[in-house]
Amino acid sequence: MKLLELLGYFNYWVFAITLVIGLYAVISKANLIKKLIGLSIFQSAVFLMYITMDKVEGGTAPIIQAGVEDQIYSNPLPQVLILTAIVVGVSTLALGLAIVVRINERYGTIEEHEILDAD
Amino acid sequence: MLSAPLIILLQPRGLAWAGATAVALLSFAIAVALTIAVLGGQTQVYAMGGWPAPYGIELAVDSFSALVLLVVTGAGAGALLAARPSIDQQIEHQRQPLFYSAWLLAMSGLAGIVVAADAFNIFVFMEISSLASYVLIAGGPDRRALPAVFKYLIMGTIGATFYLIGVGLIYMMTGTLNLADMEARLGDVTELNPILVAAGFITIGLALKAAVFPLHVWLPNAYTQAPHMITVFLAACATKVAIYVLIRFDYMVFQAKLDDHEAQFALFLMPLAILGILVASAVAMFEGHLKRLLATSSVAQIGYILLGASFVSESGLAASAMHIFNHALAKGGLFLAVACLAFHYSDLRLDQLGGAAKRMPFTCAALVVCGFSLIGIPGTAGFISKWLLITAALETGPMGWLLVAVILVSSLMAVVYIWRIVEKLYFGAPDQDDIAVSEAPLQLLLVTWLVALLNIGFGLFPTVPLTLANASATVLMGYSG
Amino acid sequence: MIDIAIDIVSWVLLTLGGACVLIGGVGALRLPNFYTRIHAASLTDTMATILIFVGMMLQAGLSLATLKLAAIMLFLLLTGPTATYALANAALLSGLKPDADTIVGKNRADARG
Amino acid sequence: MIFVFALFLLTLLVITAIAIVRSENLFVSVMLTSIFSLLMAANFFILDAADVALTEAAVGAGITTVIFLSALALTAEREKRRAGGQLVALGAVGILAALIIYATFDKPRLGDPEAPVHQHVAPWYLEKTPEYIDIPNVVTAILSSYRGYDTLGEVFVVFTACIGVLFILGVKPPEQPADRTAESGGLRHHLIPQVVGRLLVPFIVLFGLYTQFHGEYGPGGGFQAGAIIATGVILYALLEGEGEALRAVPRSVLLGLVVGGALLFGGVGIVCMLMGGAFLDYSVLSADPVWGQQLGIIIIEAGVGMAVCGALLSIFHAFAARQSQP
Amino acid sequence: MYIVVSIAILITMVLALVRALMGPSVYDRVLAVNVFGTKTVLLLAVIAFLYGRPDFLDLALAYALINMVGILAVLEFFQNRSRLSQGADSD
Repeated sequence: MKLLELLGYFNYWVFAITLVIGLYAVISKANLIKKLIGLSIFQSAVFLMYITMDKVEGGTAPIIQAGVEDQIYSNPLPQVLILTAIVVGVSTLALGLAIVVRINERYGTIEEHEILDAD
Repeated sequence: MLSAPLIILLQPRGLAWAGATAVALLSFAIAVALTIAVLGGQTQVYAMGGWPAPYGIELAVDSFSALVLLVVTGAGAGALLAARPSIDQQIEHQRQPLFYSAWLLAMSGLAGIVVAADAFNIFVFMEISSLASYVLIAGGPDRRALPAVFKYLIMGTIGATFYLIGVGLIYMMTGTLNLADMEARLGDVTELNPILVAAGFITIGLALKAAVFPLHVWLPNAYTQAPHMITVFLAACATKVAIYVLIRFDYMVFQAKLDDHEAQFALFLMPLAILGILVASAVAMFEGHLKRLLATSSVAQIGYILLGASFVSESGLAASAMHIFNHALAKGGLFLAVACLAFHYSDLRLDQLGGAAKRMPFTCAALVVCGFSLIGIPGTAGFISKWLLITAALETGPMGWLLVAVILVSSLMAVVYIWRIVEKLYFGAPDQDDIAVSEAPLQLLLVTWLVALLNIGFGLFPTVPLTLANASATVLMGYSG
Repeated sequence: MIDIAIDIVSWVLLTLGGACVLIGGVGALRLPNFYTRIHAASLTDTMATILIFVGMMLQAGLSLATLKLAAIMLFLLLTGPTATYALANAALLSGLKPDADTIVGKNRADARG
Repeated sequence: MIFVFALFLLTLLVITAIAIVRSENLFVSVMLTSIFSLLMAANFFILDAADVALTEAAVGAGITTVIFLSALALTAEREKRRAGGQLVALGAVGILAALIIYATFDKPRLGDPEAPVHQHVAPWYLEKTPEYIDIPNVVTAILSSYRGYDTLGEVFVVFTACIGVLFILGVKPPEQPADRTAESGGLRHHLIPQVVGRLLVPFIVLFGLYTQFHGEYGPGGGFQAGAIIATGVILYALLEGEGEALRAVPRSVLLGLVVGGALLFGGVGIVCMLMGGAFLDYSVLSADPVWGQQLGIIIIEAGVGMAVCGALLSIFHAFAARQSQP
Repeated sequence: MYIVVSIAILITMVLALVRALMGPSVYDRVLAVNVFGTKTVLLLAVIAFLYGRPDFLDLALAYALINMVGILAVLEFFQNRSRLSQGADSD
């Protein structure tokens, strides 16, 4: 039982680890596209955190079933927030990639230090 | 009535300058009306969709938000009014409609943050405004604008995501997203570790957005490379809004509920603020590029705002609020003058600008006035907030004298860097012989002077912003009681 | 009686499907080169899809779910082989040769990764 | 039992994430990102978030991969090695991880029904939705009615991104080659994918429409529908070449979709105000408040779908147009 | 019973992931991604039944449709790349 209790936190740990992996990629990689990939991992980790907190034991997705009484439903609110956040993430990503493409056109490279050297 | 500014702002596709400007002016008018309403009495609250507060999304405007809203819409409207000639010069014609609509979106995003009373709603509008400002900065003519904007994008997104994590943690512990409701329910939370971490995340995230000292690396580049008018607009309000959210969260949500929360300010934010003021001013003293110099000085000014807030006292907050307003005026005016200068000097490094005052006397005079305001010379708006800040610092006790010394030293530094500009402009040797007077377009010049005069006007008669600032300080401290 | 029969049939189908999936997975991992792996993956995929979905359809009975299952199955059956074909084609065009000699030669190295 | 699945998938998730970061071939990274997103979606599904899983699937596996690939095609495929700096980053990041894990010990356990999240606002939504709005999918109800203003913001985020990409990529590329027709061929000479793909396109679009209008009853809604339809059109573009797809759905139509969707959303809000309610208060749209809410939700979901579909396609075309003129 | 099937699918997902990580050629990775995609579809369908909510089959349907697009995009990418390099060679 103790083990199961601990496993209940596993999702949060995964959230933390994924978050950190993403952040690490953003900070340490010089390649701009790699940075963006890291950024999207970073954001996905946050989605995972929100979705983790919405789960109720024995619950099911918050779509109300007609004729079923006493059904426990999971919390719908974080899902709504994450829907919005996913959209925001994609928008940022698209914008970032557009900038990278332009950088590549103007500088001929997408490595950060080479760009710094070029100026 | 309260939602009106947002909707009207969001609606139009801003297909041309005229449309955009009209909308900006309209929203400014609404902001003024709102301010009057707030001054007249209570906090204005509007429930979106007609759902009651913790369930639906609520907008709320109190005096603090009114003040910042005034700054945002004012800066947007002012910059747009003047923008036409400068933008024509820097952006190709077929791309202009997109540019203006991005501008409107940035402005409405910022305004949306200010009026929102819902933590997640703030995130959404933060993203609107920052995405739009990435676009705006990427419009800069130089290729270096692109890496600058990319850096801003990365750091801005990390900041926003940190904020989102913080909000998530608080939501996890309280089950609500509404700020007022959050405050009420935090009292029942017994396990404070997640809340502490949440406070940390929110502070760091917003500090990233606000370019608080060690996290400011994106700001000078981004501001330097942006189109001139965008620098005016963003310098006047973008980071201020992040600071606004920071102050609001700290005072409204955390202050009363966390033990030792004041220590967070005293031990963490205050040193950062002081370091920011000193280091950024020092860097500005040796900076050779006019726009970069002013952008770096922005980091120092953000330090002032934070310093005021970190006193956790009513007078300190009033000083902060006041400085938000005044710095927007001064920096906006300075960058406007820079935009004027840019009509004749494509290279804005200081050593290229020798003798510019002979060619553009009015522009340079406005620049000097705003510069004085930035330093805090008596009679200008900047003086009022610095004076308030010093008074508030003295109230903190024995530490106060040290803080006053910091403020004075950094003001001296400001004198130095503003003087370097003035020296170049007025006494530097012109590189060419033709020193015929040829000013920037009238439209731009008029707005510049309007702002410069406002700097003096609010310096001599500071009643209106002062009332607002005091009222907002009272409101904010009221939460912690 | 008929219920039990349906249950048994569907269980058998599901188990077989699971086995197919597993075999495919092992194949995709263990086989020596790309073209053999693609065989393992795609053929078992198709079989497993049919088995598992028919099994589930039997369980679902006549309902909207069955219709959806049939649709998914149809799409998977369409897309799976297509993707495999396109993939193999692209690999072939890019110069990855399905040569018997290389298979023997690279066998050990590849299997170890 | 199901939790064990989740644990399993989560472990895979971490492995994938590490692999993504370590891989030096950007293309491989992108492929792994697609796996990452599939895993994430499966997790969401196990954790009862069907709508989110659908979105993540449509966006992560479809759109994101395509956009990443288009950007990769325009830039370099390999990452260059760089020495130094990693250790500091590793240290900073490690501290952060420790901090978060420290914070988790006071957090409510996964699935704990007593957690504060499930006590305050959420039950209200679950109880009142049948009464006020009367649609089964509570997520849709919150998304478009209770928190409709957020969704409005979301639409404008997409709108901003669309404007931004068009603005940034709107500049003429340095040099323009003459032979555009030869380049934008798509997968034309592959017979089998083309036939099957053609068969699929209408189904994808149909399924998108189904998600759109079935959103009140099952998982789905405007955003997912927009993404799925956009994916369908992108498939068409991949098969027939980019020019052909533009001929089928011209740029002006796309832009019109984006603007129209955003305006539709805002317009509904304004109409509500004019009819005496609050902004986005659909109850006033009809004599019967419940029906009014439903009507409002249908209209704004349509607006969201239009805007998202248009924006994503505009973004795709902006990248693809670059691609066809190297 | 569904559990047995889903465990089989999960194991296969691991195997596919290992293949995706190992490579060696890019096509192996694409193949692994494809296998992974179809396995996800199967898994989702099975879990929908495990939960007793067959209306969530929509999700699996969406995956089945979208997975294809990803793979085709990759191939298109390759095709362009090889065409470009061929063009470079012939020049």
